[in-house]
Amino acid sequence: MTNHIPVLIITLPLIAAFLQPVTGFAGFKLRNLVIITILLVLNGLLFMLVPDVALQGKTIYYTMGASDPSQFTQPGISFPVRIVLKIDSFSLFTGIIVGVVTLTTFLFSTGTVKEDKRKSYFSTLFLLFTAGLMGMSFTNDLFNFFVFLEISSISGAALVAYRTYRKHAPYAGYKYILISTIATTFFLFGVGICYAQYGSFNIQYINSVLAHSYLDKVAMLFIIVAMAMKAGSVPMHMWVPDTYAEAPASISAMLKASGMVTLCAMFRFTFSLFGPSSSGAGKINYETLGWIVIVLGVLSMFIGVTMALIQHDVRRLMAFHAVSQTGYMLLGVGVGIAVFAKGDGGAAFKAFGKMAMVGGIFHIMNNAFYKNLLFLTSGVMERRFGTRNLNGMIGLGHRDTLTTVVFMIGALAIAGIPPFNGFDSKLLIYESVYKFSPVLAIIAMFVSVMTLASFMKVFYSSFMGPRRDDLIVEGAPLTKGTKAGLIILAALIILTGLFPGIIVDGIIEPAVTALTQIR
Amino acid sequence: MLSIFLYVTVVSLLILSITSVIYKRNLIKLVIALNIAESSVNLFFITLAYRPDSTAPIFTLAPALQELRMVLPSPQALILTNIVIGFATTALMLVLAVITYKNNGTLDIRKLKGVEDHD
Amino acid sequence: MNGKIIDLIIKPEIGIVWIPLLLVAVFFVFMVVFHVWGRKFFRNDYNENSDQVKPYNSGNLDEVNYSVKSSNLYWGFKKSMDRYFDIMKKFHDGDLNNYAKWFVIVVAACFLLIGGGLL
Amino acid sequence: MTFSVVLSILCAVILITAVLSILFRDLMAAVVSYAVFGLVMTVIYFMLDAPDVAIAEASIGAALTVCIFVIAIRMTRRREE
Amino acid sequence: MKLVSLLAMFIIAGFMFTGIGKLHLPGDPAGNSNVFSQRSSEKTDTANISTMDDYYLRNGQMETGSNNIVTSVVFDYRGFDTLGEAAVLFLVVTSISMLLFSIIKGKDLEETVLTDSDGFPAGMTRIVSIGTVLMLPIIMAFGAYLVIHGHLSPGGGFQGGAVMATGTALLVISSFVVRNLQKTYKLFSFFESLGLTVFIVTGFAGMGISFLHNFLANNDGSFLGKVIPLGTNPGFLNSGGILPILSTAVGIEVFCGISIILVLLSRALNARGSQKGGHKC
Repeated sequence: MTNHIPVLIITLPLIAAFLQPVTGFAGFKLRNLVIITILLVLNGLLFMLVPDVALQGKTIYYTMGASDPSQFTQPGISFPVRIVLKIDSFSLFTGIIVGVVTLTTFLFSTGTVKEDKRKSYFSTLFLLFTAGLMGMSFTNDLFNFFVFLEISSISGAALVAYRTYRKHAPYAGYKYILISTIATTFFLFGVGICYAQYGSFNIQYINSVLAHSYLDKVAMLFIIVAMAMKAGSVPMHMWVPDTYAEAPASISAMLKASGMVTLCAMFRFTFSLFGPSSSGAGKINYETLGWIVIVLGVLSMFIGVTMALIQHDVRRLMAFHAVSQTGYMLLGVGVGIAVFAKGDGGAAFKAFGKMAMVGGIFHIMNNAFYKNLLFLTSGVMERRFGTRNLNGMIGLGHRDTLTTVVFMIGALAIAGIPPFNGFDSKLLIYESVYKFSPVLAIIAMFVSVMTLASFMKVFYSSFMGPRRDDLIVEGAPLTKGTKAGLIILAALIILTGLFPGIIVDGIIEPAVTALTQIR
Repeated sequence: MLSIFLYVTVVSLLILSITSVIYKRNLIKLVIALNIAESSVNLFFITLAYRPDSTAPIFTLAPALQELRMVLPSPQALILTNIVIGFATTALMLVLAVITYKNNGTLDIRKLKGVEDHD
Repeated sequence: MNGKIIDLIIKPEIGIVWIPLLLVAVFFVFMVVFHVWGRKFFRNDYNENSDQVKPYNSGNLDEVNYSVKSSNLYWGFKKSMDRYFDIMKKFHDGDLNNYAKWFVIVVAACFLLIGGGLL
Repeated sequence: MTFSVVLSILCAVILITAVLSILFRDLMAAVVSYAVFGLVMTVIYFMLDAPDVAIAEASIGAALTVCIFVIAIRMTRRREE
Repeated sequence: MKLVSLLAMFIIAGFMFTGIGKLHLPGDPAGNSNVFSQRSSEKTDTANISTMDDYYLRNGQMETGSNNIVTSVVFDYRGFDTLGEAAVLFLVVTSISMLLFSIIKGKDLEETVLTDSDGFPAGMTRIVSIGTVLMLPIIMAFGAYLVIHGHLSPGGGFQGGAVMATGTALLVISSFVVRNLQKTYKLFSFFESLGLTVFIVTGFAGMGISFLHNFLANNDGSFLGKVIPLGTNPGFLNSGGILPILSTAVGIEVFCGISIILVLLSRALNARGSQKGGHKC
């Protein structure tokens, strides 16, 4: 049964969602319990994969419907014919992020999203969102990736527009689905061009016969820019603040997770699909590709933070920070891309390129923890004061000690203060990027300072100040589920912060080696 | 010779739809534009799958020639999926546009700023 | 887990000596020493229940329930970069056409890179 | 020879109906021209030896999508302001 | 700023048109496309467009037992895409019912049928109503035919379900008001989940070997497992293995899903809560 794990991870949420309308009327307590157990089982299955995929560096294939699922191709033919799921340590890394984020976010949403007839739809869409993200991180097939990308986009758009009584929520959902449809159409065009050249949809097979022609560059361009748009890097990021601000708190956390899975998919496409293939010498100039990603990253960092500083809507402020943190990941991995196929036999990559990539990908995991924590705390703040305007929030610290402590942990982590996990990955990024080109590192540090400044603004104005019970709209204490979600995330932040060695050696280092195939 | 018209149609449909997404102001008009973009991608896949003087990939009552040539089946299978996904996205966007109209009373992009005033 | 727990703690090859347990221990030692010995050097005329506890409202002594509004923090920074923020606000104003336009501009820029032989 | 002539005529019809459905200010007329676009797409798919896709495009692309558009326009405004 | 985007469009158009020149034209015979040339032995010339597809054409009948290779690719070789696709449709139906039930509230759920003096639904003229009643069985029969003969003639779950859904569209357009939306919605959504669960359970049934494994095909004439003669044959109904089951499951799901969308949209059209701006056009 253990070699069926990849399929179980994707199909369990699907079957739970399909049965939802029929079992949805069995009372919401039982439904929440069922969904939480399913998400726990998902995490369990993922961590069962860690020993042999991450530590021994094995790659598990799973061919759908084949007589022997663990073989990449059928006996007797050299090209894959069916859909293949590929679990190497990088896709396992993405899966772990999705598993942790969905578990904590659903725990949080049991408390905040109010129970009514439409809540069973909310949990169905939530499960399908999880299945979409899991599928996107595991699949090795281009069109299968497109189908799961579409699942996560549509469920994200519907969940953004969940609160239809708000003035702008449906329009934010419309923006999200329009941007996603443009991105998926161009992505499908890239897939069509790849199919036109090599007759297959399998990422590994196409990379083995890649001829680096003009059309491959066009296909790479469409696929990577479409993924960058969905991940929210700067020139195409303007939908991020509008969508995250209107969505319920747990859904903006999930949207951030889908943005990061899209970012990981973008790195997988640059390395596994269009990487320097074994057959042809790489004519694609990875230096320029790296510099494109670096420019996107630096722009995201700077514009994200400067716009965040002047916001007075707490969710829009955090959305702009999501954009600026995406800039850090793009910068880290961009340096790796620029250097990994350099002519000097990998000396530069061994010197700082690999450390930059380790920093960038470690930052993806760290960001998954603390950015979701901040989105969830902004959900609590919005529920307490009924408004998202920072000027209307005073003295929350007196009432919710847990939220205050958790917000402090998240804010210090995002600003990169030593004991917390933001510092470890940012340090790796600063050191390696400094060796690549000092100006980028200086910009990164300046942006980190401004991140701290904007979160101090939020903390100062909404948590401190005198106790004002007249402003509190809803004083009910947080439910057990909400507290559990916040505490798990805070504990994860502190653990990864104090013992980064375990996480870097256990999951991040094998992920980078799996991605770049360079020891 | 014949495929040049098809590929030119595909590219011009895509350019037309992306230009109209940039310039048109009505939300429902944008949905029509995106439908045209999806149809152009479908046409692109089907022209890739076409082979001259060959039949559809169905063996029931296919012409019983010795040299039976058939069109490529896998792009057609994918376009089946893509058409239904295009329909699904259209339905969702239309419902969201209708509810936006119910909340804001207008479908014009310039009037629907969707963003409260900045700080 | 390859390697003993000690190796995990001391990781010289990532360039920094990172001993979290040591940091935590040093922190506690410092706090204990400060609490026991260092406090004598500071003023000890602070007592809990006098009016020293109340926040110092810069002179006006009547009970003032206010907190600095978050929008006028960093006003100096905002004032000095006004031109930059005006441009930025124009970009993020919720106009869907501009959002799609930027995607087209990035694709066109990358196409120029491909055409120029750089990519 | 006639095959490629007919196909190129249909491609021209496709482009015309697409441009018309974008330019019409009256949304109902735009949707009607989109229905013609879907119909001609079905004929093109059938000529390119793809009967499965032709049936799908006919039933979903031309019939159901247009039906949903009509209902959506009736719930909002007809003329594009 | 509008000029920059126009210029960008021209740049993209230019580069894509040059791309067309380099694209493989379907005119030239790609690979050895004679279907009979090599049965089930793999052909490994240079990677050109048709290696994978020629494998489907040559081995599709043997491995999946269905004559329509497109359906065998849709439901067997790339069955996981179709599962994802059915999930997309279920997803859109759930989100539309979630969004529209915020408009359709209270009194609108139990609407009595608006009929004119002698019992025909008001709204459209009587010709349309009678026409609908006469046309409905034909449409439903044709849709069911497409679903069941999916693996023999062109058609399959999606097309058949969509054709049957056009029947519902006909009912909705001829303003046939649903008697009790709550009961109709429950019925349709139950069948939709039933279709999807049958699909994924059939996928799990082959789990002994692998997900979506076609365990029913080609085992000497048992249920749906008839071994079909290769090449042109008149087509046998009990031949596709799990293909007919999956096709029927998807047909039910697509029909019920799209019917839910149409019924909810038409009810929201004249719900009390909706904006009075909705005009009669």
